Amino acid sequence: MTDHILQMENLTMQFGGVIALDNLSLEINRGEIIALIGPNGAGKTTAFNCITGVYEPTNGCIRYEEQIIASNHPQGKMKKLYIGKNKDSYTRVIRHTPDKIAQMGIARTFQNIRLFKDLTVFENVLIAKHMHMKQNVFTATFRMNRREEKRIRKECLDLLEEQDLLPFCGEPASSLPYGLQRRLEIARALASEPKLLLLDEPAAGMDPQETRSLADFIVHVRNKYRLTIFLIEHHMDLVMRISDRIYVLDFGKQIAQGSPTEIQNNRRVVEAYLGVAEDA
Amino acid sequence: MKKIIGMHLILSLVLLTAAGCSSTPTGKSGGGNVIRIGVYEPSSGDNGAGGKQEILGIEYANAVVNTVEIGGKPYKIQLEIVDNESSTDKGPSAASSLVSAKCSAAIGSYGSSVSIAASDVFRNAGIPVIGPSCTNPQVTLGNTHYFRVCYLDPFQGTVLANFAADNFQAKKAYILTKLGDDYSAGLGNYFKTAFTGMGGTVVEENFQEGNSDFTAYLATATNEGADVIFAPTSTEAASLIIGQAASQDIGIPLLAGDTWDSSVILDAAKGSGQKVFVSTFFDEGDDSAAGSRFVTDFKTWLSKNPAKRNNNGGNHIVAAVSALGYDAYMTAIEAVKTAGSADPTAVNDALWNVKYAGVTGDISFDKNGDAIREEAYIKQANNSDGTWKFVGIQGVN
Amino acid sequence: MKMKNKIITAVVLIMALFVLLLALERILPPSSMLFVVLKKGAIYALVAVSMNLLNGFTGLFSLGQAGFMLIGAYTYAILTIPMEARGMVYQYFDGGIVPLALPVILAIPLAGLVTAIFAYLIGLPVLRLKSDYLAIATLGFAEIIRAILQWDKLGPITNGSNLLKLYPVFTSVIFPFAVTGVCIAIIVLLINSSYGRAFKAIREDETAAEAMGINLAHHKQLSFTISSFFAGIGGALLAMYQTTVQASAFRATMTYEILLIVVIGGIGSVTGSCISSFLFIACSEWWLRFLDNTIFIGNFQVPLLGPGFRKVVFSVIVMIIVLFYSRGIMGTKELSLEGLYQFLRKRSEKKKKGDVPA
Amino acid sequence: MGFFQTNLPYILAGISVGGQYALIAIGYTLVYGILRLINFAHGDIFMTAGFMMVYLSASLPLWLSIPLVILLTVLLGFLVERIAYKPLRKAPRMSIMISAIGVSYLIQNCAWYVTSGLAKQFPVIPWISDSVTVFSATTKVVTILTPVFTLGLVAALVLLIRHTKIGMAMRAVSRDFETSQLMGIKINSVISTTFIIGSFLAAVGSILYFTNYTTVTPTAGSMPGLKAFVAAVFGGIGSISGAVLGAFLIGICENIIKGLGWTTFSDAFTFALLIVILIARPTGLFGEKSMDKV
Repeated sequence: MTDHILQMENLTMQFGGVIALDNLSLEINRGEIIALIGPNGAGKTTAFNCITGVYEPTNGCIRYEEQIIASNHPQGKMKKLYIGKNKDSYTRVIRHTPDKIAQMGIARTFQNIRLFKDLTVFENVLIAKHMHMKQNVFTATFRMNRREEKRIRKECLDLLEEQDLLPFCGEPASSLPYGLQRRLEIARALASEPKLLLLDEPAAGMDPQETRSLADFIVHVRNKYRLTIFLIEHHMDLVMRISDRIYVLDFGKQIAQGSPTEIQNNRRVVEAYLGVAEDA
Repeated sequence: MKKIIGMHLILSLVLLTAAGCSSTPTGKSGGGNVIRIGVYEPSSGDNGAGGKQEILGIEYANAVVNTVEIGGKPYKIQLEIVDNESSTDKGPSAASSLVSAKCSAAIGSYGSSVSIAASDVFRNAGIPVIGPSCTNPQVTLGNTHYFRVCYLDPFQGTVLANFAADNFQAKKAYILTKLGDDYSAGLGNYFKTAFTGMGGTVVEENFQEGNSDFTAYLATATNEGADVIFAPTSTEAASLIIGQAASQDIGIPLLAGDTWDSSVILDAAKGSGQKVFVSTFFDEGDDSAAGSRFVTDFKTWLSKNPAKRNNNGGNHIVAAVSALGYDAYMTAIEAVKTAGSADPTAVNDALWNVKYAGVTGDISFDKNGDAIREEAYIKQANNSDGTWKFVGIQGVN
Repeated sequence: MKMKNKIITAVVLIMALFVLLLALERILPPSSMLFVVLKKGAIYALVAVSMNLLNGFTGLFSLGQAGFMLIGAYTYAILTIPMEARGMVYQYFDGGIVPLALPVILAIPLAGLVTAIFAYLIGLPVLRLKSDYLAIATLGFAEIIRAILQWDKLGPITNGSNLLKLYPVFTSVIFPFAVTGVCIAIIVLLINSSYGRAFKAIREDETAAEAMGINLAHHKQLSFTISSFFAGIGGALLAMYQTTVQASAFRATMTYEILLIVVIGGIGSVTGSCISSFLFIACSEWWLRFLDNTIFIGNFQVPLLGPGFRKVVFSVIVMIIVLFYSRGIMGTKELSLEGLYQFLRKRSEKKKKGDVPA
Repeated sequence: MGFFQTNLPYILAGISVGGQYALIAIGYTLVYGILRLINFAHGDIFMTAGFMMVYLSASLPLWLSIPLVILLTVLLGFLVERIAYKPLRKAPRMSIMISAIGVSYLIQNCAWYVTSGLAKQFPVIPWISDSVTVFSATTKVVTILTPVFTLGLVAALVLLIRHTKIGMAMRAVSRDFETSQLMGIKINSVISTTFIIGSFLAAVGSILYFTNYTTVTPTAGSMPGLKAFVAAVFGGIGSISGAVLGAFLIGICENIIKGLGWTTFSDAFTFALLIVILIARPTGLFGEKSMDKV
């Protein structure tokens, strides 16, 4: 039996009359690196937003470690507007806020880097530890959590050292060069001790050299922290090099899935996507 | 760079301090003997208009008598005027600045709330205060440093209730007061007590600070079939009430207390059909020798000073509060003379026994520090020529 | 060792401050305007810092400060008016219905607590709103609080719209400084704790903060309630300073003033708020007062001076700061011993090199 | 009929004041639609128009002073935007709002200084200040005139926005600030136009308002300003018809509440209404939902 860490089932996301995700189903096994690719506007980030609780899907459900973390069916006005499939298959409504999802062990990075710009590099990483600390506002204010605080500081320093970010520890995050900002965002996500890491275009704006080292880094992280990684990416060499499996989206629909070789040889994918965006 | 700018900013502020320090005790330059009288009055805010007229009376009095002899030496009397902004939260600081200017006595304030708010500041500094027109009993009650030259609200409320019953055979009165205004609430309350005591009924409503739409209130008064409307409010609200009453043509006489004795009211009532009656401390048409001389001389003084006339609302009508301001100042000087000292405590002690024939009547203080008064003037606004018409002197039945 | 040194220096400095205050009280006459500035400045510093916690550190633009101060001030006043004075204060309400008078030491934290409870309840619906909507809704709540406290039907408790007075007050500068000092110290500790970091994360980017597992609703509520707690204490102190308190004085203008203090000091700087509140109060109550009086130099009357001119000058200064020094005195930086030391050292080093003209 | 008889004065007053709020509310809603700024100074511009009328009419005939007041108010609105808001266009939203509060503070204090804090009588404008009797209630002509006038102006404004080039530019800018800038729309002139229209309507509203409530004080603008803003939010900020509807509703409700004897809460009601609408429907009655892109 395979060990699914994440399952999406008939997930549909409809904004007004526009369908952004159309009946998407996918499975991710523990320890895999899975890529989600597709042309711009195919709905990749929307899928991420559904998983992390930023959006509430219109229909379908998402399971994380066999537990439903999001489930919905068309309600209210949407009942009339809904043009997707499986309209009546789901009856439960389950909704978690993004912070709850993060606490369950799903961390993410953002397409357009969202660091805490005016805070220091160190603080950026420390913040990710906040949710795991055993404390309340009183013990924290009156420093009764000193041991806890010491521990997380040590952990964060170690993490920064590993990422070669230690020299920038006290600098504001916005002062880092672009590549390091990306790395800091991943470090921050790692600091939240996730089991599943979602990376939204981690190689955007990087040159081939940087992209290659990023690929190595992703594999390294996966092995070291025993993570599952789900990533959106346009750099095909990176995707092909590290992914175990690839899902391809077009207009919200899944058009193919399989190993990198299978995808490379899939005619529909080539037609819909690869031919156009190869040079990206 | 930013830091340097910041430093400069701080530096310039420090320099300002120096400027401020050197200019606050303005009297030092004279070098001679100076006695300071603090004037704690609003020149802005809701009571700004009335406060300014009160200051005018005090300034005029200072122009008339500006020296006093203490121990054989002439002392120049200097006024220290601060603006309490008609606000109970700015008042105490304003009062403190008078205290730090080393005033021997203070006069103020128009508006009972601000007077009460500053009372403790003056008491802690041991400075006696004379209230010209703050009519709420709480101003002087329970302390020994606050005096006043006017009558009190319970008296005024009763007088007006009597007037309403005597002149209009009123059975039902509509009372409109302002929220958070001790003067307004207090006077309304005393009117109500007196009026219901005589068998009348009342309808009470109040309005918020800054309200400018009174049409709804006036409509209620009409609907309730009130015989008179009693509206002890500030002059700002007053002119709105009169204007809107006139445009609705409600035909119910408006009654109010001393605050309405102001040219603002005359302007508002002029040219309309609205009847407006006020009780007051002083009437311009007063035929006593002291009163009429005050009126003529005050008017001459005003016409010589266009800026002062502007503070009087741009005309020569003598407001009762100006007369009270004048009397308060004269009483303070009288006390200084009796005490023979500029020491606030001595002045305070002397005030208890002061007897002074003022333009608003003879002044001496009872055990609370209130001037003993038995009568109030009732005036009516003349709708055609914008002057006050003396109606009569009303006592308590 | 270094940490220990820092603590020792801080303690010594605080002691020195209090000794200085005590000395000032001995030397200067009690009527000196300096004390007015120190007392009111200290109170405003507390309120400004509490507002900064919300606006500067959590990024919630709330304009409810005056309303919360009002609750604190009223709670304090109502609970501490001595029994024998109640008849006089509640003259229209037969002495009111509050059957007890608490000691000051109890009433002040209670004032904060009651305010915090109200803030918690208000926060439930309001904190879901974004930036300017939040601002206007909190402003609205402040107005509603004011209306309720002035309501005649509540007169036996709140004395309707009339003044509350005769409650215990302070005379020494030490008292407001001590209370403010303790409160600000707690706020600073909070800001530097893990929760403080979470607040700052929310300020920087709500979406990212949420993705890092920070519960927005909970943390916003926390910041709002804590800020209001201290605003309530500030209100209680203000009531003590004023010796009388009346709901009608706690208007939106008061919130604006506090907001301007925060802006002048630098949004996100505790020391900035403290410095600017003393400067603000000193300017508005003391240094600029001379502008309200006509001054003659010889026979020449200085033009423009007159009643109200002070406020014009003052608001022009405020506008200049808002427009041209929008980061305020301190920006988001803090004035610290270390920073000061380093700043001075750098200067003296430069001086040695002859860079800085003496 | 009895109910109608007793409540007519309140309803009349409500409709009248609602019309005046509406004219102010449009200024808020337009500015907010484009700059996402609550222009706290708008109420004070309204107040300043009142004072200008007082001072100008003292020396000039009415037919000259009314257009002059409108012109000067428009100029003031324009200058406020240029001096206090334009330099902050790139600054965080909080700073520009603080600047608005600062301007409001400045205008009020200037008004205080110039008038020395005294209330001024608004000049009597012939005909519209006359009394008329509607059914059994006596009121001023202006009460009846205000809603008519308001609706006329609003209709003209809607036509302007729908059918002129500048109107199209305004719609584009309120839809998407950055993109329309990229499309070559002169953002600054659009913003200035918005402030000019807003101030113009505020000036007209001011003349109508103060003809009814004859006294001008330095703080006379703040309450109507806030209420008009609430009206704008209520109707869905950015929507002109929403603002007008909200203004009439608030005007009528607050007068009826006064009529019921709950006067202490007439202002509080406005804010309670605001909070309820914000929570139930954060975008107001006619507002459009917007979604943050993540």
